[in-house]
Amino acid sequence: MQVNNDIIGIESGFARQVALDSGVDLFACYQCEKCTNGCPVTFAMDYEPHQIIRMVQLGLREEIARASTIWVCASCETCFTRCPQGVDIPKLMDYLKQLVLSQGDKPAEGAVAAFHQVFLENIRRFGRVNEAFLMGAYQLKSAKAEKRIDVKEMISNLKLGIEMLKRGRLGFIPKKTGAKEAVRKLFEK
Amino acid sequence: MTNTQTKEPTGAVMVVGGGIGGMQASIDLAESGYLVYLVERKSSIGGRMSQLDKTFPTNDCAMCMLSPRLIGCASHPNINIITLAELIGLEGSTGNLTAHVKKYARYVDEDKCVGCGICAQKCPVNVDDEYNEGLQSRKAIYLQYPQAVPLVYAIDRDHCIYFKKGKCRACEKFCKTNAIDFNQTDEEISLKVGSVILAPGFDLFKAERAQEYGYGRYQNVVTTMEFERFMSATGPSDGHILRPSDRTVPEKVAWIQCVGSRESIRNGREFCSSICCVAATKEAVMATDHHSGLKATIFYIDLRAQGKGFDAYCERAKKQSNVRYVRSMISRVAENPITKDLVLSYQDPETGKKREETFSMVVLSVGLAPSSEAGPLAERLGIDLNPFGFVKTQTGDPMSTSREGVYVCGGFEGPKDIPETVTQASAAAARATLPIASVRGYEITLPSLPPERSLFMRETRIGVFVCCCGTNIAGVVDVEAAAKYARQLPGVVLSDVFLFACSTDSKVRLKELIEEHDLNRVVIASCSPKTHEPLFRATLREAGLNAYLLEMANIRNQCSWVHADAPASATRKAKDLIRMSVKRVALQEPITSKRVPVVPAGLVVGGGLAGLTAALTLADQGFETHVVEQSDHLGGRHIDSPLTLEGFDPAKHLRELIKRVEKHSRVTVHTRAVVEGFAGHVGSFLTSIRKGDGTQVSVRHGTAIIATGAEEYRPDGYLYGRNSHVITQSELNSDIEKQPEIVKSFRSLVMIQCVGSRTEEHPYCSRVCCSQAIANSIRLKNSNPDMDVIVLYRDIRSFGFKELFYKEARKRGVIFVRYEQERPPQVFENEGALKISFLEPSLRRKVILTPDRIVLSAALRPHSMASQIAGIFKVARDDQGFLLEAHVKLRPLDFATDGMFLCGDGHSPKFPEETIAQAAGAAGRAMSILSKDAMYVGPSSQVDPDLCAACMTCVRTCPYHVPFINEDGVSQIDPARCKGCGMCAAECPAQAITVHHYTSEQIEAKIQGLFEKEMPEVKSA
Amino acid sequence: MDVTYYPGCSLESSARDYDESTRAVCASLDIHLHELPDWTCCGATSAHSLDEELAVTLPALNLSGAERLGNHMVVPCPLCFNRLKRAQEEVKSSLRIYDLASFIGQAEWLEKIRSRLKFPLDAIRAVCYYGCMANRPPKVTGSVDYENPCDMDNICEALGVDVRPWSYKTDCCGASFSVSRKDIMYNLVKKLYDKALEAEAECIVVSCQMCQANLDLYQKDISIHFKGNYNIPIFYFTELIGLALGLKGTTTWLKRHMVDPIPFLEKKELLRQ
Amino acid sequence: MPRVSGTRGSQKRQTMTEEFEPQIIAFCCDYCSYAAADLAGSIRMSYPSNIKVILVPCSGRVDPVYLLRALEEGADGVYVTGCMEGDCHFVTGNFKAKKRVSYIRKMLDEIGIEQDRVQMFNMSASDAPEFARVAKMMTEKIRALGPNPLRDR
Ligand SMILES: Cc1cc2nc3c(=O)[nH]c(=O)nc-3n(C[C@H](O)[C@H](O)[C@H](O)COP(=O)(O)OP(=O)(O)OC[C@H]3O[C@@H](n4cnc5c(N)ncnc54)[C@H](O)[C@@H]3O)c2cc1C
Ligand SMILES: Cc1cc2nc3c(=O)[nH]c(=O)nc-3n(C[C@H](O)[C@H](O)[C@H](O)COP(=O)(O)OP(=O)(O)OC[C@H]3O[C@@H](n4cnc5c(N)ncnc54)[C@H](O)[C@@H]3O)c2cc1C
Ligand code: SF4
Ligand code: SF4
Ligand code: SF4
Ligand code: SF4
Ligand code: SF4
Ligand code: SF4
Ligand code: SF4
Ligand code: SF4
Repeated sequence: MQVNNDIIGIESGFARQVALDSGVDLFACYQCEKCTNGCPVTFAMDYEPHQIIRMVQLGLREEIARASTIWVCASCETCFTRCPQGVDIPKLMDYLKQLVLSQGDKPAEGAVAAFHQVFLENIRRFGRVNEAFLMGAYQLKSAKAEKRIDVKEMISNLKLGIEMLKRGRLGFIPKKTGAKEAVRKLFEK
Repeated sequence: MTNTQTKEPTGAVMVVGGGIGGMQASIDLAESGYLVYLVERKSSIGGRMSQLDKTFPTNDCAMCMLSPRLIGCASHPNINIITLAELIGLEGSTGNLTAHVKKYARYVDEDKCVGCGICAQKCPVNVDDEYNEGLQSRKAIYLQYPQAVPLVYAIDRDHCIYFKKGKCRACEKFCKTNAIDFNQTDEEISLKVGSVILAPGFDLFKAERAQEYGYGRYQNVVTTMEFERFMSATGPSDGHILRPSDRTVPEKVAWIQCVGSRESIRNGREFCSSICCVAATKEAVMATDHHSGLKATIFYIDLRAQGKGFDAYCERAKKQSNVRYVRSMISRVAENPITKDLVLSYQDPETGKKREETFSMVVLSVGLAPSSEAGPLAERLGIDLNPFGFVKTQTGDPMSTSREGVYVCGGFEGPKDIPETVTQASAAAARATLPIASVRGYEITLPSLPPERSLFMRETRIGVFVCCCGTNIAGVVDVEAAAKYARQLPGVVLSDVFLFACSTDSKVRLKELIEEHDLNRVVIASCSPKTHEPLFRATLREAGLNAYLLEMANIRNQCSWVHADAPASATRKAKDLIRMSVKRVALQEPITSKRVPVVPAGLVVGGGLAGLTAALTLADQGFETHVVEQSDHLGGRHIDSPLTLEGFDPAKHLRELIKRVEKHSRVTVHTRAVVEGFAGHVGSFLTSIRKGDGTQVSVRHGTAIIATGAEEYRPDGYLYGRNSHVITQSELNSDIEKQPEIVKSFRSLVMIQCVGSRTEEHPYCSRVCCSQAIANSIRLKNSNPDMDVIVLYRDIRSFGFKELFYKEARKRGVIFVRYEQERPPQVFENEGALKISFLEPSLRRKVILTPDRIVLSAALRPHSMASQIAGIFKVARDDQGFLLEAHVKLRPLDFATDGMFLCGDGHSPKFPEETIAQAAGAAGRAMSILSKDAMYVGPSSQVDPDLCAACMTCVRTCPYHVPFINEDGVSQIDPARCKGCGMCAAECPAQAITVHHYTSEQIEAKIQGLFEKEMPEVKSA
Repeated sequence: MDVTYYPGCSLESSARDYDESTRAVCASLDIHLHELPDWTCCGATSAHSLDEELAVTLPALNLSGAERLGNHMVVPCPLCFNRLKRAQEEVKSSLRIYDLASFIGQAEWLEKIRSRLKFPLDAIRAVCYYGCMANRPPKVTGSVDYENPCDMDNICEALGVDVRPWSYKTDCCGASFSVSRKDIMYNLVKKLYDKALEAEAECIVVSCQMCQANLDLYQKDISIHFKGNYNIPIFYFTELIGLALGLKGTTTWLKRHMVDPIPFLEKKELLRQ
Repeated sequence: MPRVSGTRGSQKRQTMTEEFEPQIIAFCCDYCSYAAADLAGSIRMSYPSNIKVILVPCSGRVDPVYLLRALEEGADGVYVTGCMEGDCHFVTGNFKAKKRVSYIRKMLDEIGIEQDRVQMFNMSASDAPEFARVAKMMTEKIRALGPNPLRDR
């Protein structure tokens, strides 16, 4: 164990703040690991779900802000469904994502963040999501976020797009919804 | 209501529920001189324990321990067992209650059925057998289990086709005793009782509700109760653990703990079921015992082994049985649909990485719930329940329900293991009889018996009676031939055959024959003496013969039933057995039970919560009581303790007890007093006490209760005693009390659990310190919510409803961090500052803090004076110095020495409610002796002084230290204390000891009987 | 029976087959779908990930529209269903919302399916895959058998399909990462393939267009990525109903799949049109 | 096959070629093993009828003399059954019994009699299968050993 990795002091105020703002009952957690044992994506996480809770409890705010876990969580709700203490981890993950963005920190998973942002933008513009537009905008945004273009990925997406188009599974013109304006208003708040 | 109050109360008690709790309460009540109605919903008594295989922490066979209780209830003249019955209403007031009981039709006449089971063989209907958790089937006419009491079949109306379709009655046709009675109807009876004890026990969490584990979907996922049945020799696989899917021995079995316990997501399941951690450990150990290759893994959150000896038990499971404990809660069970193997994912404790592992079988440790019948029962009786459906009780009076005159014990009061249940049952018996103590002995009847006929100068006249047991015996053994054969044996003057020897009419006939033929020895060749000897002994006695002139030849259980495929040799063996019995019975002697008068006074050593509770219980029941306390004040160590988690004020409670004790006319208190000498036997002890002023008094008493309590360990290490900011929980208590402002100003505080507990040298859990830490951390958070409170623990043992307080502490922001025994936290000073460093196990990172205080949850140790007391009273202590009960499971309140009882922290660490229950229970046990004028002791051993060589062999051999060398220089055995085991006699080199009723002559007669020359030759059948 | 129909964005493009088959199946069972006029996107994962307010207001917009229509609402896309149910909790709407599979899984329709069955699918061995969102968390979805949902199983059994038990009905397929973290999605989907094969299934039946997309669109890529050779047709349960009831258009829908199910069905002699 | 039982004289005439039916005595303690024997009956297990049970209060009551007496009188085998170790109702009786049985076995060995004719077993009250197993096993073993040589003295 690295010495500089030691945790010196704890900051319990952070946990109280998070619990209050997110409405997640994270103090109820007794670290049983059931969430982690059922989580389908731990293989892609840098911290496991129960570790995130413990990190919040100990007030490790910087490390949480740098964690990819909060972005990699698939919101599959497995952990919340089974947690004996009813800790709503996906909700906590969402809260932490928003906390990171609102603090202006760089998300650990740029691509994921980019996707969500493009997706919302898409809704804002059309009221509904158009998958073809979405893909295009996402390619650009993620390239910007990651500061590189994944050419292979782009080609493979393009190929798939064409195949889908052939089978009538991709439309270029978004269908119109009459509620576009109402949606736009929601975004303005 | 005034007129009912002036009315004399009724000296009878109703006990609802015939599990181990109900049975223990019934026996204690009956022994103390009260009439008992034991009301059981099912067709026989026994409860959950009858389903268990072995029991923790001794691995004793559940049935071995249960049988004596079953038979005790069945044969007690003052216990009236009412099965298939429910209490439906209760009127009146304490002391004068009318209980309305609904008795469901059994459709089998209890007086006629002899339990032969022929009906069930003929019954065409198969029904899921709930005794075997549905893993097997039984018939519509059934016996709950082979050893059931009463041993009477019952028809399950819901499944019998006669009740459904109006046809069948096969059972009726084949029943030889005409016991089947389809005309029976449900009836309501009203009984007058003084009080009621509820002991309806518990049910189990429905495992299907924990959908993620696939119970009901996956064949190889079973519950702990089902696993008990698999392990049981009377279970569905004859004691072999087999996978339900393919009936092979599982290689790897996983237990998942806390299924339906400690969770807020499924309604009403927030509490800890308390027993399942150790029950699973037991099952894992027994499973590896059954099949040596079997690998057992237990997945758990906190290992809750807070009972006496439980931690050591779990350690043995790890070391000797290789049971693997993995602290990681399984999220779901996945099944391979082809192999039916089960896949679990968990955090590997070694690497901290998630891994998948395949198991052949998964056992779910399902939580406990109150009996499904208990809710409606409580509602009918108007009794308050807690949010989980268990009876609500108060810490200060844990046996009383919200309704006066109605008491509770066992699983209905909260999750409990067997010793806790037995303890509370004895306590409930003591509590329930307080209001009716004035009428003790009024309701019971003593049978009037004819005088015993003298055998002096009379020839031996033996009668042999061979039972057919319907076809149970006669279907295999040629009973007529056996009887004829018996008639020719020396000494036999009469032999006869009975269709059912134990039926009421046979008993009448037997008495007539004894008188008619002037018989003075009787051999009954029928079933087991274990079940039927009391009955036939009583018959002999009623006929004016001494009860010990009977011998039984077990030609059913040990002959016809086991040799059904070889009738000729069975008949031969039956004759052999009869011949052996005849030979023996001729040598049997009448034995008169020795009468030992009882001194109706009790002695209590220790004046703490336990001692005072026990003393008052005895005194309130009308017995003189002496309390011996070594310090200068009563109250013990709890006299200045803070409120408990549940809000109980021990100090206030104790002050009240002290006030009552001091005023009580029947209690004599000796403070600053020590016991100096002790002699005598049950019913009559003599103790000498040296008082503070140097004077000495001698006290005569019938029983003694030792309640010497415990002390807080003075820690060694963690800078305790060297840095004033390192304190114990008790010291924190007093700081909170005396200097609240300073405490409030702390910014952070760390508690360390298990200091001096659960170590190599002290491998026991102090039980109360987790709750103490929780209570104190809540108090700290209350005084200053911003204080960082960190609790470093090994397992949080907030068992039962205390789990709710654990959650409350967490919700208030107390942070609980686990540490492993191998890596304790480090406490050190750095530039004058107190520091602590520990490994945070979830993140696997070191945390270093600078707390204002470090609080040690120090162990409880036996009172320093306890060893002296144990020495004087010659009672045993365990290797930790705690007082040792006679039997961990079934006699948790008794010492091995008759008439001596124990309670309180001196037995093992305890919460106040447990101490109170145990103290009342110990008093209840003592009462069952004190309430008698005299005790009668059965056959014992006797030394022939002329033969005794004073070699001391017997003195060394006797496990109860009974024989001693008397003034004449020879060994002497006190019949009041001897248990008649005969061990001394077997060792005595001079053959100087006679074991009455099991004399060498009698035993050798049986041996010779088998090979007897003079006996007539027998042609083969 | 008249019901409000909320198709959701994907059913307009990548999941047209689902939309078309849903409409055809409902029509054949006398369920009259009335598409919610001017419906808008439910916000999906992205809204709740980044903006908890939008996560409620977007679906709520649709709820108020549906409430005006009065009928029960049926939602084929489990993600939309989930978002709508959550919003319902927040805005306390009393609308009855069903996800399509549990709607059709009701006894009434099962009976109808059985009685109109033309071509029983006895030859097909399948597992039903429900994914996350139709059932979890039960507090939101109101699902009773949330760890082992059975609506699709019941429907498929009514069609004659040999439905295999398996433990992975509600495991996650990584829907939200099909674009941004394909590696994650690949891993999750591969496991589903392997487990389905372990259960001796020949195809997977789904009720979610995200699942269908992940399992079908990327099957070739996943095969290549893991050097495997998967060829597992992924059917919408509605398509199987179409097949078994002999509905018009079934082949058209099936032709939109990336893993061509036609040869599989031909081998089983189940293509009757 | 006509067979006479119960008389030592006639058994003497039996030769090894005839089927030999051993007589075996089992001393069973009151608390566990006798109950196991009873339970074997209740659940209708079966075992050879060669076993004759003698009830004793505790396996610790069994005087070594009884074991020898049984052999002397003509038993072909004799065994003692007690509670499981640690479960003895009288605390140490089964240990005492174990010691005595092993002492007798040694003695038999010294005088040239097969020590397996005398044995000790532990079983719980619910372990009917074990009782039956032991009964079968002993019968087979003693049958294999043949008649007790002491009988022909
Ligand atoms: C899997 C498992 C393993 C266990 N292993 C151990 C162990 O190894 N060691 C140990 O110490 N403990 C063990 N226990 C716990 C033990 O079983 C209990 O402590 C004990 O049985 C409690 O006894 P009881 O008399 O309170 O209740 P029960 O045994 O449940 O008896 C209650 C009785 O009341 C009857 N009844 C119910 N309702 C009514 C009614 N309305 N009217 C009349 N009668 C009614 C029932 O039919 C039953 O006969 C285990 C428990 C389980 C589940
Ligand atoms: C250190 C410690 C901390 C505890 N903390 C808590 C807590 O926070 N919360 C909680 O609920 N419970 C707690 N308990 C448990 C609680 O104390 C018990 O439930 C209860 O007090 C036990 O009562 P007792 O009568 O058995 O023992 P005690 O109260 O210890 O009384 C024993 C008495 O016997 C006397 N005595 C001892 N030896 C002799 C002798 N040879 N002759 C004559 N008299 C003798 C002693 O002087 C003493 O008065 C704690 C116990 C201990 C030891
Ligand atoms: S399952 Fe719940 S209680 Fe257990 S570690 Fe995860 S969040 Fe904590
Ligand atoms: S919701 Fe997120 S953290 Fe929870 S199980 Fe699913 S992926 Fe894992
Ligand atoms: S006596 Fe009759 S009712 Fe009783 S068990 Fe025998 S056959 Fe059945
Ligand atoms: S009448 Fe009922 S109980 Fe009797 S044999 Fe028939 S089905 Fe069984
Ligand atoms: S922690 Fe409590 S509920 Fe969980 S298994 Fe252990 S004893 Fe049972
Ligand atoms: S005494 Fe006879 S009839 Fe009664 S149970 Fe025993 S053997 Fe059967
Ligand atoms: S702190 Fe006390 S109660 Fe808790 S586990 Fe340790 S010894 Fe047991
Ligand atoms: S018979 Fe047993 S209890 Fe009695 S003196 Fe002898 S050894 Fe002790």
